[in-house]
Amino acid sequence: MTTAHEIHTPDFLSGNDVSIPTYRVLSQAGDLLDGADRPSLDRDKARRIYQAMLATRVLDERMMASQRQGRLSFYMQCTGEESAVIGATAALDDADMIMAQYREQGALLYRGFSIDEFMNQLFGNELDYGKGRQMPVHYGSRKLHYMTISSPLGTQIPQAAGYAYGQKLAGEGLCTLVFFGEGAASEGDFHAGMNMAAVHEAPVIFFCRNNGYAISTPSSEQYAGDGIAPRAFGYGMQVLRVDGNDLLAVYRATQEARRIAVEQNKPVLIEAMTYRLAAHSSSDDPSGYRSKKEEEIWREKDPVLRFRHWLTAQDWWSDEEEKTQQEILRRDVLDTLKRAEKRPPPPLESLISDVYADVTPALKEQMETLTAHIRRYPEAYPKGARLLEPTEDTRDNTQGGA
Amino acid sequence: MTTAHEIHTPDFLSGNDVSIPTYRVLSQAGDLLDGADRPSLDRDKARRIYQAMLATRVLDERMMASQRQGRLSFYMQCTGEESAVIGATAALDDADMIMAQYREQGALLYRGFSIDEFMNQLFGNELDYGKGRQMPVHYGSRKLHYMTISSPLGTQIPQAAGYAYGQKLAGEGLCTLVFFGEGAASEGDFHAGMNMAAVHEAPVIFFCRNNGYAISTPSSEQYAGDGIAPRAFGYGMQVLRVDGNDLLAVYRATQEARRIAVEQNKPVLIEAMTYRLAAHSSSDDPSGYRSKKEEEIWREKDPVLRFRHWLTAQDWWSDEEEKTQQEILRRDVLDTLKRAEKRPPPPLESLISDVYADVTPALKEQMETLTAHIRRYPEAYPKGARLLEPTEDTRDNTQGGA
Amino acid sequence: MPTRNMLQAINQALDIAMAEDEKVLCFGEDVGSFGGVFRATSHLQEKYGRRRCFNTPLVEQGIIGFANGLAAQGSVPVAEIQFADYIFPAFDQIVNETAKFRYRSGDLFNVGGLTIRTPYGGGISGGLYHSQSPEAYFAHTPGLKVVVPRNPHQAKGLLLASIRDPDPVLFLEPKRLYRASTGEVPDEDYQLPLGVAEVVSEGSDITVVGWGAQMEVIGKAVALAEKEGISCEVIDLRSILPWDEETIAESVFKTGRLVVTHEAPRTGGFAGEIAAAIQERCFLYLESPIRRVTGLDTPFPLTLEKEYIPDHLKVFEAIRESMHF
Amino acid sequence: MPTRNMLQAINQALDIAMAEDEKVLCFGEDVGSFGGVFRATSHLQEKYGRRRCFNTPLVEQGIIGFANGLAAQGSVPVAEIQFADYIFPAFDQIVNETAKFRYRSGDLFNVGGLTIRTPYGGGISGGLYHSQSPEAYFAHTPGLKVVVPRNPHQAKGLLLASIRDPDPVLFLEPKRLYRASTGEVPDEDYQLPLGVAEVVSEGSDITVVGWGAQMEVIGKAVALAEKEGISCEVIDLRSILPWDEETIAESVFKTGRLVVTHEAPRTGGFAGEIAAAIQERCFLYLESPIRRVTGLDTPFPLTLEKEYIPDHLKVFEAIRESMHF
Ligand SMILES: Cc1ncc(C[n+]2csc(CCOP(=O)(O)OP(=O)(O)O)c2C)c(N)n1
Ligand SMILES: Cc1ncc(C[n+]2csc(CCOP(=O)(O)OP(=O)(O)O)c2C)c(N)n1
Ligand SMILES: [Mg+2]
Ligand SMILES: [Mg+2]
Repeated sequence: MTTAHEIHTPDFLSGNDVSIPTYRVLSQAGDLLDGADRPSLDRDKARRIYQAMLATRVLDERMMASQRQGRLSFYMQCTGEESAVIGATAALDDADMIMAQYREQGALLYRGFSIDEFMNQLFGNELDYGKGRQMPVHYGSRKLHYMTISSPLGTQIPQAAGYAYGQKLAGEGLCTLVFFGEGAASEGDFHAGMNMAAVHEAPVIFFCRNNGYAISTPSSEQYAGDGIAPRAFGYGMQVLRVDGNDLLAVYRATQEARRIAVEQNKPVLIEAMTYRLAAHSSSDDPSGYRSKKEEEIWREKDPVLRFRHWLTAQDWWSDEEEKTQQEILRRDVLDTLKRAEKRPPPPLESLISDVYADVTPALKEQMETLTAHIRRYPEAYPKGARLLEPTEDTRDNTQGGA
Repeated sequence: MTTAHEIHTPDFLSGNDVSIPTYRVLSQAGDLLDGADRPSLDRDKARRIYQAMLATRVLDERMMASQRQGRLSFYMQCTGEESAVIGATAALDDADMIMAQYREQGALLYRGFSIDEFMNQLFGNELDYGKGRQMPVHYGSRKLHYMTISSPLGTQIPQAAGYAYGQKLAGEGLCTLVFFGEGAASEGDFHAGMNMAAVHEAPVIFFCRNNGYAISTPSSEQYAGDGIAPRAFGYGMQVLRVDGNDLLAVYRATQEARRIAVEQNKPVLIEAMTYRLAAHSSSDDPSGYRSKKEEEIWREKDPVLRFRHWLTAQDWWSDEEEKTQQEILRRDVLDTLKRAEKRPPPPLESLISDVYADVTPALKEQMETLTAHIRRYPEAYPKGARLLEPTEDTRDNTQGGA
Repeated sequence: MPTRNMLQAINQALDIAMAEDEKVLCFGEDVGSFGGVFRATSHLQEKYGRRRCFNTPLVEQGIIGFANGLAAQGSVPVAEIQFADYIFPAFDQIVNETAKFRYRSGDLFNVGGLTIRTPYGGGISGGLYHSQSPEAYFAHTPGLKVVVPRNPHQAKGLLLASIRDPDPVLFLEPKRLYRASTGEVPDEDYQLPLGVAEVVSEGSDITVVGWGAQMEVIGKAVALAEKEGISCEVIDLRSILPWDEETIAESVFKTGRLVVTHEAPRTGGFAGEIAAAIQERCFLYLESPIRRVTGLDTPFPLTLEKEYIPDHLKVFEAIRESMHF
Repeated sequence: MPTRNMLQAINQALDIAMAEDEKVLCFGEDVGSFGGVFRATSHLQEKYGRRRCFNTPLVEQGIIGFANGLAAQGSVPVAEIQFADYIFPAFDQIVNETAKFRYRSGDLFNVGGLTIRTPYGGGISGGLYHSQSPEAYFAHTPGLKVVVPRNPHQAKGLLLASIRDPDPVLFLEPKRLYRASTGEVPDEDYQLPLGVAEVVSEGSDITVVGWGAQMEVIGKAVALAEKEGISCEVIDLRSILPWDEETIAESVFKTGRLVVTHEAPRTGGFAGEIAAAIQERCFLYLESPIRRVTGLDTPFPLTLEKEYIPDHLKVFEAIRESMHF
């Protein structure tokens, strides 16, 4: 396994010897850079991508505003990272598995998760596939091959290796793409997942969104090396660093990564250099740890605008369309939000279902005790009491499970 | 943090671009290789090193034989890795902390752990510093700055980062060297420890004994990259791969590493390529997973012999001395063994001491119940019953705590 | 019926499961060609190939993370953790992921196919890191099933049931009995139910409950008690989670007395849960306090292991004390 | 006396400890210049420098591993885990290392200087990953101390005691009370004892035991009970490990009735340990079964959190049932 050549003086190597370039295709003005190939991306697909980017922007804006109004408990924006997330997703087969961290709603929008579906999760109502158990933004969709988000960071990384290994055995030519932040890449699970995938040749794309921060912690306090990319060398894995705000670069890089993963059954690492333009979450205020000036610099590298410039230059998108589309999206989000926040909560039984495939006798008993208690104090548990009344319509809550 | 240059084609990098040479100083015949500097190692130190190597060999042989005779429950040999372990230790200040995995008894022999001290641990008797709580080979010595071995693999790696950080704050110019196998380097704790040390600039030397196997698992099923060394690049850490069977190379490499660690407050990685010539432990039979032929190849690279050749060439060691020394050591081991195996077990109270700094009331009560029970059935607990008798001499069991 | 030891029974269960369903995979440290350090997976790689039975890198959190992913994908992983003492690096993957996978996704995804096998327990001169009995940690984790067999016959039937169960199962193997416990084990495929305790022998004076290797200890204790004319009802809990409160309660309604024993430390051990539940359920029937016979509230020792262990004499004394309360 | 909330009390305790002893270090995710996501470590980096108060990389097993090493070296680390739900990646470092460090080395080395602070518990719309109460996992781990304060005054005195205690302490902070609980907190340095429960209010009919945020719930429940003429003795356990069996038992000898409540799931929760120990100790004094009021045996929900939580009405009902048994 190890290279053969010898040295006779104790010369330590430092990471500095290894220089990792960044792959870019588009200038900020939306022009192809010298030497860059025009990616094979047709009008329809390019528009599908852009529409997902736009939808992500609008959804994020509206929902953060709603959170500020107190209508929503919590929210997290993808703002600034739309190219990284949607570019990667667009390069996949729609049946490839995506295991995301939490800031990748763009991937869902690209794959066709409806605004309704978003809202039901955000409000944890009776139509939420997750049955109101997780905080907002913990989406999942079985039919869209998007693994339900889990809050503990990094856990999805070795899981992605396992999932992909199963895909390899199934032999259907599919792979898994796993998103994670440069912060989550510090977890032990990152090391575990990278190494397991490399040793067992799982077709998985490790996609790091290096957005410069993990909450308040800047990447300079997260790692001492040259980002996440050189870690691939430690696992014998191929790697590419890409400008994460350059949709065409991310798209092309991920296409190539997917080819390596699926054709060679080899895992691949992509590090997308980007920036979290918004706060970490609705609970966070970045002014405590970074400067407006720094944010400004990155605002000028807006990924959505950059791709729009390119689209416009292809004559595939117009200012008019932009305006109409934005309006439609805004209206759609607001209308849907109003519907979703009024919907009843999940049934009381959702407290005990899905812990096991079948409800255990002990849980059934605990539920009976709880039900009796709520009947005794209906005014103390308005939601619970309401749920005890029989409802007329039996709603279908299984679309995500198709 | 990241390098600036751009590329415009999606060219994935592979670890193969990074080639990691192996540092060697001595030929197997014990001659300095062309271009290799003669390390600054005087006669006394060289002899101290060699005597530790020899003692390790003899101790290992004798104790494995005793285990086979059923006198000892378990044993693990360092055989084949004496240069890696003792070369590294000799390059340190004797007050530097060593955190080992379990196969590094050579380090203790170099620092002066007595055969008595070894035997008391191996037999878990009343003089064992660890009070008969851990399996054989889990040595520790406070006075020799050798952290008590812990069976769970990899846990000592982030601990070493923390220990070294504390040393840095204390400002005494000391560092920590942490040993681990290439198997343990797969643990999440490895990633955690490397990254923590790099970010917080802890003066720690990460010393990987890459001996080709983790029990039955060959390194080819442990990692897919070029060994452990290139992982350093992912942490921005300096690294050197060294021929682990070459004492002078290990010694010189570790001296250099120590200089970087202590003078620059930077962690360093050393990967020593070596081979576990013996079974994993007394419970293991390597014929189930590797060939005699492979073992033979490595037996010819015997590190003890290689260093002895060099010493002899310096006229610092003779065949005669070898013979005498071996005999003395053998006798010493056997005599000490006989003493140690006859010594009484640790006091019954050792069952409940050291769980907390002070024995809790609950534990005191549990002890009383146990004592009463043993008094009821003295024949069923011969050790325990004996311990209940008051003993005349109060033995000193605190030497290791100096 | 052929006589087998527990390892052979486990090996046969794995063999049957792999032969029947190609989605079943076995992996872990040294599990591949070597067949595991205890040889529970012997010959499986030969028979089913390297893709279905393999060594993993030495990283428990990776083994279980990988297994969680495989199970979510629809495979049926049987992951081995070499010693239960080394399961803790995987604690997050088990407690936060395995156990909550179905719940958090509203059943869109689940890892029900997962079985984690691991040898646990003392009595093998293993000291504090090769002797632990961690069942109580997992018993506090809704979403998991925790199963412990007491002999080869039980091991085969419970392991086959665990592999096929729609929920993730932690299967704790009493390693002291791996070769020491032998018995008749049918060659056929059979399953024993999860979540159901077994009344191993009926009695009228006192109920004695345990699991795994402790059942052997109970056997000896009860023999001593019977000599003194005490009639013991012996129950093997078999499943720690979910546990069969019903069967224990029924027995205590009859006997009015209960002793529970395990090797793990007393405080926070699973005997506490049983005592708490049963005192509530059987309050008016109890004729003496529920007694626990457990390890001390310390790590597991080595030289003084025999003194530490809740052996048959300690269980016997507890039975006696309970009778003479 | 100045009025402070719990975060301010904790911040002040850390400040006092760092000012007094330069070996005291505070670190964790976002703990540095930002002062922690809850701001418990505000201004400490400013005051004591980056070497003594700093951000760590995002790796809990690394934080505790690093802290174990520091403590073994003689430093006094106060490590923060951002949410108790994220302590599990560090479970091995805590359970196999922190807890067993002194024991396994025969006291050659110890990590007694270590304190791990972490916010726990529900009631903040956090769902299953920002609401867990993991005390029972750690209570089954001899070698650890586990401490939970109920209000700002307690938080300051118990945290100072924990930092200075010669054993490693897991300090669980009820995050629902961080800003909600305010009270008088002296500016001076003071300590409250570890391992000692506090009788918060005396009563004669029934004993009600809890810890942390649950003490507020008990307060409300008891107020309802007192209205019905039930005299409650309220005990804050404060230390989960080692726990003060004596104080609870003394109280139950007097009242003959016991209700224990916690947010964590029932099965394997620490109320089980208390019930098991007390039924044994106070068997002849108990007039009704010991009742547990706990979370359901499920992960923590979100939308139906209010229904899930063991609130004052549930505790009140348990008191009532116990009285009318
Ligand atoms: C195991 C774990 N530890 C801590 C947290 C709390 N936490 C949530 S997000 C976050 C920062 C993540 O940063 P990064 O991975 O860079 O992703 P980004 O938010 O920048 O997209 C932290 C510390 C968590 N969710 N899980
Ligand atoms: C966390 C953990 N997992 C598994 C084991 C069991 N085990 C003991 S040694 C060993 C192999 C270690 O291999 P390596 O690190 O290469 O060291 P070597 O034995 O080759 O010196 C294993 C798997 C353990 N002790 N700890
Ligand atoms: Mg980030
Ligand atoms: Mg090795």
